[in-house]
Amino acid sequence: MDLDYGPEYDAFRQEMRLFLKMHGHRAPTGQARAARPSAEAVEWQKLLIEHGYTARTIPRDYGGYGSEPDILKSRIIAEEFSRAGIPGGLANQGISMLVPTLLELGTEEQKRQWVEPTLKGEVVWCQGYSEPGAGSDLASLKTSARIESGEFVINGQKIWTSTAKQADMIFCLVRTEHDAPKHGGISYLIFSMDTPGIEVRPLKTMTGHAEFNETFFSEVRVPVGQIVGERGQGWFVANATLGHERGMLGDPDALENRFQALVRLMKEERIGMGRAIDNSVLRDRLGALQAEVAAMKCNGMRILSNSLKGEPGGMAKLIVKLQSCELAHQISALAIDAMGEMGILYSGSARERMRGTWQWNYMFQLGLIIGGGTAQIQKNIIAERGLDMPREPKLPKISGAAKGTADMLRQKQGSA
Amino acid sequence: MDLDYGPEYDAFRQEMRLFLKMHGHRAPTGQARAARPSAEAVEWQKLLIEHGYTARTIPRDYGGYGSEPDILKSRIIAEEFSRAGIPGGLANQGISMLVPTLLELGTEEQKRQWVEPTLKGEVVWCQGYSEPGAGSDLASLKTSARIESGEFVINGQKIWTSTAKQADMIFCLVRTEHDAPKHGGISYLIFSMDTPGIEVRPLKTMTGHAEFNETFFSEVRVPVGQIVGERGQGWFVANATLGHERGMLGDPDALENRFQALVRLMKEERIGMGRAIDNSVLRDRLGALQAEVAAMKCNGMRILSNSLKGEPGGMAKLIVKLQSCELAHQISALAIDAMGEMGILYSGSARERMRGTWQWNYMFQLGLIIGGGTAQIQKNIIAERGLDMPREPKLPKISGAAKGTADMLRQKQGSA
Amino acid sequence: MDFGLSQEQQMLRDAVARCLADTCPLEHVRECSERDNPVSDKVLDALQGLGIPGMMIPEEHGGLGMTLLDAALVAEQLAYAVAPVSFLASHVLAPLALSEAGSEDQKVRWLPKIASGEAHISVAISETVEARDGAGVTCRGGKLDGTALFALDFAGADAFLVTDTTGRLHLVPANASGLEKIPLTTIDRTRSVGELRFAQVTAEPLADDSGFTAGRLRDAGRILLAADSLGAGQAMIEKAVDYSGQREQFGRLIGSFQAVKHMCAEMAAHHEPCRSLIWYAAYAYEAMPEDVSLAACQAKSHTGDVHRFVARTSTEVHGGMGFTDLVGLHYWFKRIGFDRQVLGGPESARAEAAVLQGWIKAA
Amino acid sequence: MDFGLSQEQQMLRDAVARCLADTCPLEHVRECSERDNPVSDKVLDALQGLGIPGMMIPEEHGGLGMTLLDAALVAEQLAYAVAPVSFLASHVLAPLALSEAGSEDQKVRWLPKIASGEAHISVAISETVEARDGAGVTCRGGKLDGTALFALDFAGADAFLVTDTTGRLHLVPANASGLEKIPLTTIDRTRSVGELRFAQVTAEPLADDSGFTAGRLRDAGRILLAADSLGAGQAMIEKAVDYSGQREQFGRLIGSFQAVKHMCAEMAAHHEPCRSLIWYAAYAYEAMPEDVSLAACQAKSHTGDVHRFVARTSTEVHGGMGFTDLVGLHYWFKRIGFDRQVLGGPESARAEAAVLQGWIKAA
Repeated sequence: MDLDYGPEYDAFRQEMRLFLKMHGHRAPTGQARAARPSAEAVEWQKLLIEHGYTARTIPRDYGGYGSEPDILKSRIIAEEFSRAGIPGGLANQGISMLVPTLLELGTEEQKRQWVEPTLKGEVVWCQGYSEPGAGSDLASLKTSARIESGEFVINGQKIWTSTAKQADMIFCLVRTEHDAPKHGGISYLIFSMDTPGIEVRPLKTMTGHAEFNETFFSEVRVPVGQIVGERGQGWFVANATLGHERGMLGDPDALENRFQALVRLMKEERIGMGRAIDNSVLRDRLGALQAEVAAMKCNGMRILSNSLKGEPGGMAKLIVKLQSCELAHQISALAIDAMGEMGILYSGSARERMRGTWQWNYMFQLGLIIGGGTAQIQKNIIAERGLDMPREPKLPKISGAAKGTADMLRQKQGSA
Repeated sequence: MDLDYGPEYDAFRQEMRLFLKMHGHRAPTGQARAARPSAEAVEWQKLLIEHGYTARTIPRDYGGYGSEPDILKSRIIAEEFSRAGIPGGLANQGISMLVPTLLELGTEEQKRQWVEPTLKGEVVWCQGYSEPGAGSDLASLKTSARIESGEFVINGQKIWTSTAKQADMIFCLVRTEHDAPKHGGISYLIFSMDTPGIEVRPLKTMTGHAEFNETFFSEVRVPVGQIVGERGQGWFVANATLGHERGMLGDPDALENRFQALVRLMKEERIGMGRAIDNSVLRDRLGALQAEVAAMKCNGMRILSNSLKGEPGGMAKLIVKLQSCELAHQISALAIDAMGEMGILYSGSARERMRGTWQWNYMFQLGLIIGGGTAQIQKNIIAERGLDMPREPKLPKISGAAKGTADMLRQKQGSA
Repeated sequence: MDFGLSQEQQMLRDAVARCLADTCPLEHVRECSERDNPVSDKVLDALQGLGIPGMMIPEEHGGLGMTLLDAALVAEQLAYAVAPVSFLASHVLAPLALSEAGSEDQKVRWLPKIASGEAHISVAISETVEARDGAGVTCRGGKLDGTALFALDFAGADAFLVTDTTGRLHLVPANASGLEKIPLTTIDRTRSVGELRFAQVTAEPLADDSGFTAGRLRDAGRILLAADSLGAGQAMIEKAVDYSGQREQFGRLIGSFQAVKHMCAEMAAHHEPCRSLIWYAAYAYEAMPEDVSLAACQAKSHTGDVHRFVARTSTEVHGGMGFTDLVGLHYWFKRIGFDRQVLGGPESARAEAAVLQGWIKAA
Repeated sequence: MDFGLSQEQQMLRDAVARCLADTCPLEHVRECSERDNPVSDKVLDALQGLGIPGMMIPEEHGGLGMTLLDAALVAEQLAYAVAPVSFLASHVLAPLALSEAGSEDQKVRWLPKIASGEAHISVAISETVEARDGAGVTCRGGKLDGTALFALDFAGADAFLVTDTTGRLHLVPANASGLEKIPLTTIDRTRSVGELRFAQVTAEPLADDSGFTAGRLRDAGRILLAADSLGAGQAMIEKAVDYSGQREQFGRLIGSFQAVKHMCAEMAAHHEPCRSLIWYAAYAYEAMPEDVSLAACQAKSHTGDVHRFVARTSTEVHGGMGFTDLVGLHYWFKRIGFDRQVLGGPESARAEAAVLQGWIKAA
């Protein structure tokens, strides 16, 4: 156990602090980084790549900084951006999911064509995985492509395509092998969002905002070369990047930042004679959340150390998504309670606190608990992969409409 | 909505209060009522039967009071015993489970032979249902009986036979039809605990006490006439009485009494400058439990009213066991916390509170959450019977040793 | 002895349910909730046909003279349909306040008009629950000054009933000079709430200067908010069960997965006793006034916790679909979120319950 | 930077685990726990072979001079085996107190004897956590009067370290005149606890009169109790998973039921981060002393809650068998119950954490 980073890393940290001090004023605001980055955000991104504060390990040939992987330096970079309250490199789905996939499984031509413009914010991507009928059971997706004169012809519908409105390109899972078993019939295609036959409709969520879209494909024609990996291998191509997404949701720095915002709120918000934090019942909940945040931060350091030593993340890693999303949701829940009646105010109201973000967070974080593998799926994974518990016994396949089979299922059958 | 009982019932209540005032001193102490009732307890039982304060609706021919069923009077009786802190009629498994079964399904001879002595505490019964391998899945029980010269010959083992050490008789489920499906192969037998081949071993629980026993049968011979109902019908015979047991576990008066004991404890127990109840965090938990107890009391009145009107208990009734057992457990948990370090003291220690019963309760109530249908079974019932949700799909039967099948089960199979 | 609803109450409940099923489909809720004033005249008119606006008004003033339990049943149905109408303040609290503490003149002036749907009064009693910096209304020489937060059934109100810092209620016409009305935007777009600012506003006090009436309104308000959560929770549980009986994943109805079944069972197990607790509290309002404050605190705090759990769990059962606007599940979710906080969250109501029982002295 | 165990620490942990697996099977625990003094000489001897009794004692006094993180690893293993030995007070807190605040003479007199297993000191610092009516020890003119509750590692102690009402520590030989020793029976029969009554008992004070040392002991004690819960929780999770992989009901391994899997997953998901939190707190004891009190409160309160859940859930997974004495699951259950309350329950530790951070002023 040694929480010092040692002189090399301390120097790196100092260097980065100096950089942030000198250049931090050039960073874009949070809003400007969303989806289609502003000119300001693109400039900032380029500056960060030059200095190795983002795209750090991506080869220079493809527009990155070209450094060896160094988990500690990556960690220091994340910590220092967070500490300074300055946005780091672009973190869209193209960069976090497509780029690693191409680097690992793309052709040389694909890498040359797409990695650099993606890193530089010139090409914006969206993700086409989930479908209305394929959520938890993603592999049952139905959007299909047939081959016709050297082109995939795509029909179907995707959901949760978050930046589809702004995107230039999409990376998309479609069923190409109709006779293969469900995981083996999927291909991973990349194509332009300007291709004829694509329609994007904003998807409003419970928050009242349209943070996502639905995307419809009707006879969308894509050259057969625009596939990543082999035909029928798309499930496995995508899985590497799903791992990246899961990692993002459990950032302990983000939890800590939210928790600190809650502490500030509870010190400011007054009801009756005292501040919210003077109420011992609310304060006890605050303390309980703080201990959980501390535990997740320590858990994060442990995962980091394991990576450094090349050891697997194990149980410590498997539980991150489940615990972090729940904790973030509970932090927002306490914030709402601490505001008392003011807790119901929403964005745009008179007297709202922090622009109504606590209620927005409370709802959006419930979405995160559900998205990217529901809490129930997470528990299955922890039990089966982490604890090596038996899988559910295999069932005879159900075919036909759900309604018809319901009665068939209602046979007397114990279920512990 | 009318919480007045009306003049007839008010008179009944007054009459009973008068009875308790005049005769209450003759009631046995709690201890004296356990298992084999003391002479004092038997006298008290007889007095109560004479006045119709127990065995109220059991026909006079079989030793009861012979009154028409009157749910309100039964309720008043329970309330008044509880209010006066005086024990009511005997409440052993013979009276609560066997007697109703015999009255419904026994032969005339069986009724005449067993009901009266059971009511009067002269014959003590124990229950032989669960087995080490048949708990939640009770119908898979393996204790078997073959027929040989007009007798059932029983071999096997029962567990949780609470009063087996003191019992004269047992009512017992055994597998008699070996080729029938599992629910259809069981018979309900009654026989003497003095029959040769029966061995009773005390079963110590986590509390450190032996509240239960294990009972072993080795070539135990029972005349074929000592069956209740038909051969192979034992599962259905037993189910009527299981309902009675479930009802007993959710008594809202018992919850209220425990809750009031907790309030007293928290007013007496002092830590630092104040009483436990002065600690707002503990007090908030106390208030939350109180609201739950109040809700369960109201829920109980609602079930009672439904019965009065001949309406089914519905969801209000289905949830009683799950919620009441959990609530009782949580009441004990708060009591332990309210005592701080003193909370770990156990029976027989210096400085213990209430003879260590809070920790005993905490553990025993966990046993009640598990026993008589685990919380998981209760949730299945609520979902399937109460909400009409689909049952688990039927699986191919597993045979062979568990260990061998485990690998077979570990096929890749999603499980929402 | 009957712990349950009378035939008349069941008929009332069913009539309101039918009326709302006919006039207030989700699409209508959606339209109304996008407006500044969400109140649906169509739904209000239909409810008028059942006499709902006058249900709490004595017969001699043109109403039906019903009980708080009746009102709780209506509140439950309104929430079940997430009906965008004024009710809690306008048609329960205001009539109760005027009936219990109004002058004969005030009654005659307002009650018949409320019963007929011609007028409605918004009620602002938040200050008796949560004193806030910069809020609070003082009364000197018959003039009100200060700020009252969370006036309920705010939009379109013809008058406001507001408590001053002593707990006395005052009646202020909506067009009073010196009164500023600021709408507040909350998560729940089916109900209207606002803030009132008073600068030397002339007001009529109600007779009671003991704070007793404000306390009665708080009790009644809490019970009805609990009933509102009950109705919203009922809808959310039914929707979860329905959805899980239709949606397939992994080749099975998701409702056949034990995890989903247990989520639904836990919702039902917590939800069902709330119904009885609310009935009891509402019944106590008239029948056992000495018990009602405690019962109201319990009903409010317990449903607040239970239905936060129900709202979240039902959404989870719906998966991604529950998070979208498509099925509109969030209307119920937000209704429950609103009910939890207004007139005091669970911790606050429990703190009050502790004082009521003498567990501790008032702070 | 390395957030993890060194090779030496892993070896220590494994050596202790092996030693306990060899010498301390459940049957042995059962025998010991039925005696008045549960301490197992056999297990203690085996631990002596690894130098455990002297692990926290500086090398110049015959010990191994190890860190609190090492001690936490040992505590975890002791709980994993529900080992009936003295450790927390006798071999961690007492050596720490003497090393940090003892006189040279006190160190020379006691530390080598503790390291060699010839003597052990019980520690009673409860009063610094929970002041109780009728308890508390005063010191006047070098004489102690009063009562100290919850002396840990009580049975067979050669001396006691006890705090007076100012927080100063005093060393009292077990045979001191005027000292009465009353054993207490707790749910956990694998550890020994007692009460001390003082009537004009002569005692040696430790040098520090600021209460600082008692605070350090409280921090260390809380961290080790958390580590104890961690070890017991680990055992209970493993046992639940094992049992559910062997037990069949309804023709299936119960571990294949989603409800059972999710119970196990929830236990693991809450349990695993506790490990890291405890490592951090233990490491902070020496490396970041300004942070340790807060970290100790967090580790103690969080494991207290998490492992109460684990203890209960593992028992439920075991069904009726978990409730019996047969599989002995309750030894771990009770160990966790003990750890939760001793040196302050979760609420109490969180209240202290709030003061430490200046969220509120001390009461």
